[in-house]
Amino acid sequence: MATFFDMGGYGLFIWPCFVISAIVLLALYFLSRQRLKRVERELSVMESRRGERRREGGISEPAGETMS
Amino acid sequence: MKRFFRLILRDLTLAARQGSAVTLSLSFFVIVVVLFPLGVGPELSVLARIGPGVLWVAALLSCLLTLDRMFQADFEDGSLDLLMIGPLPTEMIVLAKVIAHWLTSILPLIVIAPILALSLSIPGDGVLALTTALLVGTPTLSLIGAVGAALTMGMRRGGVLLSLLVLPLYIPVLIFGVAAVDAAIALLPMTPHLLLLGGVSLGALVVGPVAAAAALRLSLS
Amino acid sequence: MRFSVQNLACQRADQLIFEGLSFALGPGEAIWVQGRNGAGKSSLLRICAGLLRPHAGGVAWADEDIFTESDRYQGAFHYVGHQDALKPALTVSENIKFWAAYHGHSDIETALAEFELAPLRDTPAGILSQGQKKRTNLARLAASSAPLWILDEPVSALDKHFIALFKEKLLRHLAGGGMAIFATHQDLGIDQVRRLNLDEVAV
Amino acid sequence: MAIDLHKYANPKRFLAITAAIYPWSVWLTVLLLVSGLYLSLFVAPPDYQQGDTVRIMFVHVPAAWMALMIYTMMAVSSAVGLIWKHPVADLTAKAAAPIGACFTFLALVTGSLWGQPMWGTFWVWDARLTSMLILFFLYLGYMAVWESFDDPAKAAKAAAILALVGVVNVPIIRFSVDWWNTLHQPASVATMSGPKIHSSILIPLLVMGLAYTAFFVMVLIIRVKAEILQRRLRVLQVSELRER
Repeated sequence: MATFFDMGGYGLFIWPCFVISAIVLLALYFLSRQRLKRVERELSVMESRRGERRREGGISEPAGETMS
Repeated sequence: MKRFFRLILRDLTLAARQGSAVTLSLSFFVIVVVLFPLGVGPELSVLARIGPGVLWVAALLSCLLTLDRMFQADFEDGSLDLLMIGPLPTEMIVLAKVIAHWLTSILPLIVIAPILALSLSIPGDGVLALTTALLVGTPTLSLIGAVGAALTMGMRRGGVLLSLLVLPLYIPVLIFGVAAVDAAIALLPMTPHLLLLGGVSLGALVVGPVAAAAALRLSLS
Repeated sequence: MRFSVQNLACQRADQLIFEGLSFALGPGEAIWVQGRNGAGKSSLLRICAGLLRPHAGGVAWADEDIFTESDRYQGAFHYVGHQDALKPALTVSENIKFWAAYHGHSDIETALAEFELAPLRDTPAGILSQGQKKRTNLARLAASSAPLWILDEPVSALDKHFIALFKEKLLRHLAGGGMAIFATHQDLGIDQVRRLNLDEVAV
Repeated sequence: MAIDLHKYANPKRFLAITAAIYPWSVWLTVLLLVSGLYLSLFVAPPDYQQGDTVRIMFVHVPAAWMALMIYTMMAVSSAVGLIWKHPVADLTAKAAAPIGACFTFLALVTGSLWGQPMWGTFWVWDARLTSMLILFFLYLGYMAVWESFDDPAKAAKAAAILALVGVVNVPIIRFSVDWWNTLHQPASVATMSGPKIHSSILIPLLVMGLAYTAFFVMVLIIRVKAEILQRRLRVLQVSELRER
């Protein structure tokens, strides 16, 4: 196994390349997902609040977007 | 067409009366160039080697300095609205502004560039090449700069964003400009570099006004 | 000549300010646009002047859309905005001369005389008072022969004497078959003016 | 308060389509990445000159491809957004920019790490690396424009104009940097010309390229959906404000 990691003596440059690439791409993926989750959560809170006010206030609102 | 020249004339009289625009970019240009010998050391051989690059970078930066005022002044006092609804198409308004900016901010630099070039011990024919290269290349700085100025008009800290947007697009001018001067110093033919520089300027003559006009209409609405 | 607006909707930052606005202006008619701040008075006037694209609906001059047939409409209206469009470094006469020439009008002398600006002719615009600047801005109206006036707060910062002067000019313009659409908070006391309250039209 | 429905008519359709594509893109990305990495690290032979450092190419070259491809895609969708006023096109370009910037950054990092064993210095003013650095600034400028407008509709148009002006200049910049590189060509520095592409190296390269593309599609779907919902959230918040 050692020779594999050694990579003909260039392990010091090859592995960081793969590791950095993995870190950056995974970070991009998870940050994007996290942002999506946060927006969806805020949107559902906002839409539920609008829903209650619509039932109380009876405001006639056009058939708005009900986000699945 | 007479409106076009009247608009340029108005901007020139404004610049003449205020005077700050011209002296601002001139003094900045001189200061930046003078900094280099202080930073790099007085050896003439080194200065001659980096001279063309220093002068071109200094010209780029001082052009950037006065760029964001190109539309901002008219935007703030409402003149831009009246200009846009006038008979002159927006692209021509942008061109008039670019010419006025070039005449007030960049031509003075080209006039004193030879003196600074000599101070950096650039040989005689290098100085001549520098002046022609500046004349051919600097219109691009105003034309592409106009796009950045129109995009960042009306923004609070537009100046910083303007340099980030515009400097990457100035790189071809810098490269061909310095290459032309280096070729002249090395007694090689500099026409290919000047032709490329002219090509970039003509390209910018098309892209600049069209994109800047679109950006103006956008930020006015 | 008719100026008509059909089913106009205006949007600012994803928010509909007004919609379904329609009206028409014939020779000799004027409309006074009213509404609270933010109701879209200035936006409406900017749309009529072709500076702002409406979100929906259309604006027509002599039954041609002003955005597609803009060169025909270009000479037909005169827009006076909030700001006075004066260059501080230029004198009053230079400012008016530039704008008159730019918009293709010629008689600067009548413009100066109309709003009693002759004594201020050579003073730089930078040192004028707000009222004087507004009068210089309005003087461009007198120099122009455009049938349609689009005025945003034309009398703000003017004293009674000049408001009366402006009102008399407006009446003369309407009597001569001109049209006007203006937004102001002061009541100019002109009876035959139609009122358009944007609060009622608002969405 | 009539919310401006025109803007949300077609994103519903768009969201439906992307919701269908998304699971496929995830599977494809995982599959391609695993096989690509396996091929690059275990199967591909070391290069006779550069030895094992050639394996860096399997992460460097695909990243550089993606950097250029995404910028072009952003310019195309900006043009669509500007000409046909298609609201989702603007948001797609906005969503793609950070992904493109990440790939450009990766291309730069892996490129300089590759430079160390080859030429003994981390940063080499090689024509392609320098152009990649300039492209990185174009990405930063594009993203900065989006942040500096408070009205999203204006931000979209401004960014679109910048992307179009940028994409016209990318080939000119690339040419001028090559021109500059040939002028200042120090004899010793071999340009970043990769070894002759032998099939044993070409296959892992292509697989990694496809893996990166699948990854791009996957993350783009997530980000575009977030942008659309963010836009809708903003409208609800603003209209909430107005009613109070």
